[in-house]
Amino acid sequence: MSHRNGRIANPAISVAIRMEPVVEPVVQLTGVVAVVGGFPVLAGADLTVHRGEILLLRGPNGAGKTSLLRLCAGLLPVERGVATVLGHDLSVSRTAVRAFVGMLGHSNGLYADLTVTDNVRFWGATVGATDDEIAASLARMGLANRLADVPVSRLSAGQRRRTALACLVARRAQLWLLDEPHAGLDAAGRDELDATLREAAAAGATVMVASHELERAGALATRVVELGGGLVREVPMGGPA
Amino acid sequence: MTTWRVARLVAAKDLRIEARSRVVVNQVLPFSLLVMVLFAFALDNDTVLTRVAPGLVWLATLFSMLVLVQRAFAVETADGALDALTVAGVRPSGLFLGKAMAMAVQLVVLEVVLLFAAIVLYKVDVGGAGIVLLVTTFVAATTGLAFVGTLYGGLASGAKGRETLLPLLMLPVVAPVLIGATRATEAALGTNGASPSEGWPWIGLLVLFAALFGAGGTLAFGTLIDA
Amino acid sequence: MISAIMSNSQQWPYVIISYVVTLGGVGLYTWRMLAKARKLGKQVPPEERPWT
Amino acid sequence: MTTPTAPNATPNDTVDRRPTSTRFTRALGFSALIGIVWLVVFGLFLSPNDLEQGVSVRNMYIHVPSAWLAYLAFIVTGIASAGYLFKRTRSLQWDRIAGASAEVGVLFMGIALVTGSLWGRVTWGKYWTWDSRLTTTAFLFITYIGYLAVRDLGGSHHQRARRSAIIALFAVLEVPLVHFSVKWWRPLHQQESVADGKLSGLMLFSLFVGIVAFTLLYVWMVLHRLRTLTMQDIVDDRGLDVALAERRAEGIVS
Repeated sequence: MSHRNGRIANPAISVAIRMEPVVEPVVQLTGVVAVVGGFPVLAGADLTVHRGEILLLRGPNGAGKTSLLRLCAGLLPVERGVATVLGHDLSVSRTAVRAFVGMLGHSNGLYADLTVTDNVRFWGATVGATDDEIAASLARMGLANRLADVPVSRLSAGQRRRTALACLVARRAQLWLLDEPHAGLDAAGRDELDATLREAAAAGATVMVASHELERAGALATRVVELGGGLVREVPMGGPA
Repeated sequence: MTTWRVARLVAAKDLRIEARSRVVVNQVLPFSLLVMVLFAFALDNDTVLTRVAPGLVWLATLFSMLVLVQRAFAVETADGALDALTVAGVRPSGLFLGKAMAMAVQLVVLEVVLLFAAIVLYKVDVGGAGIVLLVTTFVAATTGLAFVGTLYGGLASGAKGRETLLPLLMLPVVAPVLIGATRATEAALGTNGASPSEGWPWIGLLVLFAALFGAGGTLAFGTLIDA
Repeated sequence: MISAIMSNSQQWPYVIISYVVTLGGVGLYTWRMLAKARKLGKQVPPEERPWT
Repeated sequence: MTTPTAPNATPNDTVDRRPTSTRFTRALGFSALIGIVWLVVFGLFLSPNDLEQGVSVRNMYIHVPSAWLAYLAFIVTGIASAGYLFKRTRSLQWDRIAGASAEVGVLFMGIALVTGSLWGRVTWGKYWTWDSRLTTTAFLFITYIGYLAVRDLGGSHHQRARRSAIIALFAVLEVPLVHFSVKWWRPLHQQESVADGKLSGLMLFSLFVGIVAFTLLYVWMVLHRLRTLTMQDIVDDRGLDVALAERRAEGIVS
């Protein structure tokens, strides 16, 4: 690891996206129903997301925010309706889309016994990231310091969240799906997260964020939708928060 | 990424986790040695012990393997890493082969330690003509066990009651390995006057077993872990 | 074929138990299966059953 | 299946009391019942004692048919699982056939193991012997109990179907491996215990009655079980429509 002890001077260079192939719209859902354990978590959701958007999903607990993100990542089967993500029809195959999607769920997906660097290297390697790109991802989330060689099991919740975000950055995905990404992060971490997401969108990624922190995420978002009862409703910008 | 590169990546990751956590060395190995000592208590007869030593080595391997498989998939499910691997579009075939490779390395270490335990505790003689057969047996049997362990471990990993489901599914399937590896090891060690030439047909069975479950697991793993 | 090692009168209990186990097992399973079918039948009207 | 309809019952009552019955299954069930009565009459009373085995030969008339059926059931499960996995024929019906057949197969295999060891106790003097056929049967029994456990793991119908079909095919793979490894392990296995040509006409006829009766019984049980499973899936699916409506209403309120 060449950058292990050094900091990257300009963090703004660090968010890179693998753009091939370019597809519009990035996400298109029509009447999508998804079922978990017999319960319809999505009850006929319609949604279109375009490239470069930062979309905020809001709504009460159990509205279907997490499920919508998991469906877009190809984790939930489409029971009814049509879901097309990055040009792939999810009813046909839920696997093809996955190489281009990065997801941060409630859990971090980290290996507790491995160090921060090990984790980021592993997740970066799943998309063939170079050493430089991995170092940049660590630096982007402020982890290119003494934390880099600490096992994840010894980190605080906020530091783990940062590590998971660094893994996500290293994946250079086209579609970023984040479930409550601000939860557990300290103030500096939140600022870095927001900056990272803006950079990603500017670089051509599409970002979908489910969040309870409406003020924070609302300032970040370019568009807001409201979920309720497994359905999606458009919220006009500048409308009631 | 090709299947093979995923496999190497996943295997290296699993072995690094073991190198950092030492769960197998500090917990599974002592457990398997304890099993060997308990066999001696239960059988309570030196001649019998020497005679049944090959079977006991493989039986202890199977029991320890249950723990090993649970551990290999607990690592993946503890913080949602298996989900993340699925989202990341990591090829399931590569994931299967990688986890099986890491499992095989850990199993071989375990088996060698158990063989030494048999030499020390059960007065087993190793050496001479049977050594080639012995090494071949270990390689072939371990490969088959690693494939079956990964296959059923992956299936059970997302399930409620996985601790009880795994032995129910896995132990009947590995019975041919237990029989084949035991006979081949007996032949290699000359237990009961067996000669190495009697062991080679069993190697055929072990190789066939490993090939069938290796191929089947590579094809089916993606479906089995898709929760 | 190995000859029987018991007299005929000693053999009868084994035979009877076999028949009882078989018929009892089949009967018990059938009874439980049909009870379950009856319960589900209340929720699925005849016109929805593909076989009617 | 055989009880006549009570005179004051409307036809609808009959349908509700036996929702998985059709004219065909009633005829089938009736034939199976007649067959079983015949089997008991021939097996226990009309057929003669064997010259060497004595009375215990009567065990054969139920043991052999149940073992035959158990294997038939698992072959059906294997074929139905392949039918599901093969894309052109993919249908949940295959999956339900596989499940119904495996369940009935486990029942008959349990019966075959019990009657077999009782028979063995009489003829060989021991309940169990490490014969390859016997051992394979025992392993198959455990394996299919595991298969039924996998069917209950949850998830959507198609997830259940895919997972269990794969496990069923691995179980099919396991049968020859276990069989041959046990055979090589203990080469001196028991002689074939039936059908070595010494059976008298009436004995053969009793065995024949047993096989026919049990096969009819198997088909009857699988049909009923299949329909029960189908109703279960229908109930689950309809639950979805109700739940969907409720779920959408919850969205409108908020």
